[in-house]
Amino acid sequence: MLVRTKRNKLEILVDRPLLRRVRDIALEADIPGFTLLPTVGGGGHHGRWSEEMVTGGAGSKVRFMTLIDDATVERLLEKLEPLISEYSLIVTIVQVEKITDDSNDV
Amino acid sequence: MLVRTKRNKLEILVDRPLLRRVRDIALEADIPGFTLLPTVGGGGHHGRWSEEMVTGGAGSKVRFMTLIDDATVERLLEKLEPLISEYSLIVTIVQVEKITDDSNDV
Amino acid sequence: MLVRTKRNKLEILVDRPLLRRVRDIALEADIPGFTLLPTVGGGGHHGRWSEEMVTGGAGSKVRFMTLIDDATVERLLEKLEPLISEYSLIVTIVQVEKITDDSNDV
Amino acid sequence: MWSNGLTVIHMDVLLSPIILFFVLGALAAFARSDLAFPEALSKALSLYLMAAIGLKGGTLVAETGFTGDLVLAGLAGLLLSCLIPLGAFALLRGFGRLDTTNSAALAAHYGSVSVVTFVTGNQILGDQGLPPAGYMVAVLALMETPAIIVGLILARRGASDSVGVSGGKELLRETLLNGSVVLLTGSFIIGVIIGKDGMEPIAPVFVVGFNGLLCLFLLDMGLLAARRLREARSLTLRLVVLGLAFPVINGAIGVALGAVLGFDVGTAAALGILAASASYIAVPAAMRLALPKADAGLYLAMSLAVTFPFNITIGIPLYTAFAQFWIS
Amino acid sequence: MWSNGLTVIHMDVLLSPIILFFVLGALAAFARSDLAFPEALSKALSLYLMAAIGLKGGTLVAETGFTGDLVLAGLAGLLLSCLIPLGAFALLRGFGRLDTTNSAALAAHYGSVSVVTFVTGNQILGDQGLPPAGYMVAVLALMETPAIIVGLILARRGASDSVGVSGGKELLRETLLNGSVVLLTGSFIIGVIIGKDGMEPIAPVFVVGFNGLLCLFLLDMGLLAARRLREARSLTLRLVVLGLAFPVINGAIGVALGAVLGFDVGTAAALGILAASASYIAVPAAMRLALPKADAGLYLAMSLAVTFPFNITIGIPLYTAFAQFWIS
Amino acid sequence: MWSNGLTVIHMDVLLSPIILFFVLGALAAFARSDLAFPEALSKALSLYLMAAIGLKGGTLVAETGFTGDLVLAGLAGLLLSCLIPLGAFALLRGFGRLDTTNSAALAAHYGSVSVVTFVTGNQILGDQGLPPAGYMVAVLALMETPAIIVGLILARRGASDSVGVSGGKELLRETLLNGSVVLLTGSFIIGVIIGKDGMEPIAPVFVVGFNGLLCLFLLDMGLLAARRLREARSLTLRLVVLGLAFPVINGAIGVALGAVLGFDVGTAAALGILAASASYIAVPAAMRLALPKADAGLYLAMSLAVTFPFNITIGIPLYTAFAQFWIS
Ligand SMILES: Nc1ncnc2c1ncn2[C@@H]1O[C@H](COP(=O)(O)O)[C@@H](O)[C@H]1O
Ligand SMILES: Nc1ncnc2c1ncn2[C@@H]1O[C@H](COP(=O)(O)O)[C@@H](O)[C@H]1O
Ligand SMILES: Nc1ncnc2c1ncn2[C@@H]1O[C@H](COP(=O)(O)O)[C@@H](O)[C@H]1O
Ligand code: NA
Ligand code: NA
Ligand code: NA
Repeated sequence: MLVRTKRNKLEILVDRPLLRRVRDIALEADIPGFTLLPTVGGGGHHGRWSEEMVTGGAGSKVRFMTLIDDATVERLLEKLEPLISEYSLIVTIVQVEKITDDSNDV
Repeated sequence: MLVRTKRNKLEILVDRPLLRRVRDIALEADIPGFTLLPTVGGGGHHGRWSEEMVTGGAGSKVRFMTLIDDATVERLLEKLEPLISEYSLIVTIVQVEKITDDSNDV
Repeated sequence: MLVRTKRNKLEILVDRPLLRRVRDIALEADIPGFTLLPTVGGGGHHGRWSEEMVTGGAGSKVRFMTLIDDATVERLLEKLEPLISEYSLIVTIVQVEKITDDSNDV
Repeated sequence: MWSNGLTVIHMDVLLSPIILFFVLGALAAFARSDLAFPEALSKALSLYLMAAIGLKGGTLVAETGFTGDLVLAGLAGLLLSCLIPLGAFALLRGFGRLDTTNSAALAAHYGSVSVVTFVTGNQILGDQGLPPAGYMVAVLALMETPAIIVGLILARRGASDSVGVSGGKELLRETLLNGSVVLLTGSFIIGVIIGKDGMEPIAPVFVVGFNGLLCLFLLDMGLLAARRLREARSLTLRLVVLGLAFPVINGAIGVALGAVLGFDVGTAAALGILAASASYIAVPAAMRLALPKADAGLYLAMSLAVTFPFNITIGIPLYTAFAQFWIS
Repeated sequence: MWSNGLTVIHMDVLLSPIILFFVLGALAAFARSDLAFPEALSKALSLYLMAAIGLKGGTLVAETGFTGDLVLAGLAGLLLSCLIPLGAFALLRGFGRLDTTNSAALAAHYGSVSVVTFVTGNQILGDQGLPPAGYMVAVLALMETPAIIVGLILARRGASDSVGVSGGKELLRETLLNGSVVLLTGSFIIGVIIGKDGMEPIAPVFVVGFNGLLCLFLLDMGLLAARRLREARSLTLRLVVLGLAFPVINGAIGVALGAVLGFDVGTAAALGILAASASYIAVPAAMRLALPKADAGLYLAMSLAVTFPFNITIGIPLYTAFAQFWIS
Repeated sequence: MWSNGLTVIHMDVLLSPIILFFVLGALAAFARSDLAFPEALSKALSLYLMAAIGLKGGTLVAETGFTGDLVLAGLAGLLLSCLIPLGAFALLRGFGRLDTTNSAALAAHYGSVSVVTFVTGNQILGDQGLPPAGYMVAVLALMETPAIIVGLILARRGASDSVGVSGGKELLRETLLNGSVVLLTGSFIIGVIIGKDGMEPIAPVFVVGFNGLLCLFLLDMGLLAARRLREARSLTLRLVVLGLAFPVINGAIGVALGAVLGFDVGTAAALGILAASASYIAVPAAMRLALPKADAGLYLAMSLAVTFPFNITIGIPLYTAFAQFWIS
């Protein structure tokens, strides 16, 4: 049977060289899972960028996405705060309904 | 003129070998359209994975996204239920505002 | 310290040859930043498509995403209206919470 | 004698690895195999072929020098790419029963050219001892854009249809600086500068590897063409007929023009191939911008899934036979 | 004498650039270097290798003609790919302590074959003056699928486990038309058609470049294998033992069968390599569909991270030594 | 006589296909053409070049053996990569008017090296009969990392700036195991092991194809460099001046050191090229982690869009002329 639960879909736009650190911290905060989503470019206060593998990924970004409950959001943000501040990362949170088979929903 | 309608943005994280089946079932449920979004990796209860074309896509995933109204959500989930259960797929639904030209909104 | 602000996450599904125009118009509307997200295929009233670099990108699409406040949404949609109508673009808007370091939130 | 010659050439060509790989790709896609090239590989092969054919043409011209024939061929190419859309437009409106916008968009495709068709033809002609003149690569680059302008004029005359938001000037700049035009022209000029001697150290990649990489690319083109054909919705029988008739008619006109201008067999055949081929790079992108109400699925299907396979398998030997018949 | 011969061959092979690049990749991944190939490059190299090995086999068969040996080898291959899963299944259930579904899924992998293992073995055998018969490429293609069916029957007998939603027929079609099967078979047929002469113009890409590109691919495979090993959670010591025992047992059986059938050393060794190798393309995709409750991380780790490295480094020279010992 | 020699070499080099393709890329990007390489192709070419140059250096060393010169050159390289950042830092703070963090980040780039600049220089020197010693590839690998540490020390002394969250140890590990360092060193060692004989079967890919693939890669680098220049916001005139002065000064120092140590012309020129070049792979990634407040757009623009084009077109022949003047 399908179960529907309210979850937060939290996304962090991470510079590729930073990815490993973000992931390790997130796993320490006991998230149940994560999915990495690609980007192709962008622009902001610090200028434009586009995916550029040649420069060792220094200028590329990836989105770290995780579906978590409210308590985990707070735990995760607390742990990530130094990284978010230091590297000016952008985090977004959206309310979603998560649907899975009940045997799968841990 | 632009029209704004409330829609559900439904996303399914699908193993690549399964994609054709999910798409065919979704089309049977009469969705008005869909867009496929890439992923680059992830992790969960069943371990880590990352995009790996060499192994025939067995370990890769893709997101099947469709903007649909409430009735279609129910119809679609009903049809997809066996697949979601069998393959432990994760579905998310977000409320969005969809904006298109009125001549385009069918 | 982290600041949380309510923002609109606006996404436009753009044909690749159109991307430059959409971006220029959006920048004219004074958006604070944008991120480009890839797609791999899709289908709708005008048939199926999939990423196909060989045909000069004529058949490929990319998502233009921007996190903006309500006033900017209106300004942006006004400027984009001719393009949305002419090229039958699909725009979606979701309410999100944006979290950044306070020194970064402009 | 002649028809025998044609048959022999034809069978030979159909059994060349280039064509066989194309057929393999098409069969795989029709059978719904999941065989697929990663996008980046298709794009890489297509960039490689343009650089290689540009260099080849350039070094040939470096040897022969700029001759009057070069100018003649250029003018012939321009003429063809301006006139072909007019005829195509009339047939598409009439026999094809298409509306103005779609007819204009398709007409532009047929007035322009397909790099891979030319490259394949050039290879096949060379293998048969009929290498076209090097400057035909410059003609290829020249013929990419003008038909777009003719197509847009045709569409505009059809009143009711508004032409895309983008001003004509910006569109013109984008089309003239389309990646394929720039790479072809640039490599051609580099070829002219470095000449045969300068080519030597880079020949292993750009000359020796050419045939094999073309096989891989055509395998991918077979996959793409057959997939487009399977998914083409708006393709009517009448349009398929036109998609096969256009290359024969335009090819014949191109070869004839080449014969009249006194070109050799290979060069005249190459002009025929250019005339017969339909664009699937520069023109679709421009049409998506300028004529948004035209059906992109339709023009890509006609160009990639009908005309391209015809040219690769039957067209090239046919135009060669025309040239042999009319010139020798 | 014999054991000396083995040692010499072995050291030689371990110091060949192909193997050294594989080791480099594995070391880099173990050291957690960020060295990585873009996906499209890995896929491109893998497509290239299949086309090249297909062509190679085909042109060889074009020369020797279709002989009785070809049919014999095909039957031997089919037999192996049907029987190996039965033995593997029993050992995985018993010694390996796995449940029915996972045992069946893994058994299917060992009954099927690994293209890269075959390609590497073929290259190494050729370098030692023991080139396998060309038709072994056809046997390679033949052996990709049958084990999948055997695996599914084994899984179904295990009652409680439901087999995937997808009907068997659709799954069979998809597996038979798997990209690697189609490309291998197609290139093989093209090779038969064009023969040695037709290969000449495309040989620079498909023959001359083969060894170097195989190095690059094995560098990537080393990265992938070591990463899988590092992240494999459900891999037990018992399973690792089986992942090393299977290739030795199956390899020996394959070589023995080849010897009994009267094949030459290279061809018998190649049959051993096919028997010993485990699939990581067609089978994982099919199992993900048909046996969703099986652990994909496990079967990919066993096939890619245990058996593949063993075969590349130790297995190939070992089966060659078996063949030399039993045949000469 | 000398200045004539320089001019001749220079014109020759500027008209070599390698440089012409670089210029083509730059022109295309300046004209805002949509010509672009897929990321995977750029990455593939860059991996290929590293493997090829590593193998080349290794096989050369396998022939000449490990000599005292190798150790000398290594020490010279280390010295340069530690001292250059100090001078660069002072000039960036003073003349360049940059803050401590950005000066330190940029200084690290100039102390480190650019693989493609070295590869291009190596090729050009070889074409002129002045091949550098094989061990210079090892020096190249050696020089990638030390400047990063010097740069971080410089940044830390600038008190107020906190250095990135990541501990120094983890960062050091990541930098030492950066993909480019691992691939270069690994291929170099493989080259040493297999020697000239072992290279033979893979030479078609790694040696014969080198020049042509370098052309393609430089076409892409031209596109990237010009695009970076167009989008660079924080690039001041003073910084551009430094971006051109650094390579000349460092190049001269490198060549002089080589001359003092008694190296031959090609080897001394190669040391000059290494000193003159600025990193755009290992260092930017490390700086993004360690000095997040430094402007990534700025250091990539300086390295890729100012210094790299200068070195490729003017620098390489200039340092060669220095070496010829001071040594012969
Ligand atoms: N308002 C925004 N909407 C979407 N993406 C943004 C926005 N602001 C910043 N970004 C992304 O974050 C990157 C860094 O932002 P910035 O630090 O402002 O240059 C940009 O290049 C964008 O990819
Ligand atoms: N909470 C989550 N948030 C984001 N992605 C998830 C989450 N849980 C699972 N996934 C994705 O779904 C895949 C399979 O999940 P699992 O079955 O838990 O291993 C993971 O590898 C992730 O890509
Ligand atoms: N309801 C939908 N949900 C998701 N994507 C859609 C939807 N409708 C259209 N699209 C996307 O927009 C493209 C063009 O739509 P259409 O104009 O309906 O063919 C499709 O190919 C899809 O990629
Ligand atoms: Na034409
Ligand atoms: Na096997
Ligand atoms: Na330097």
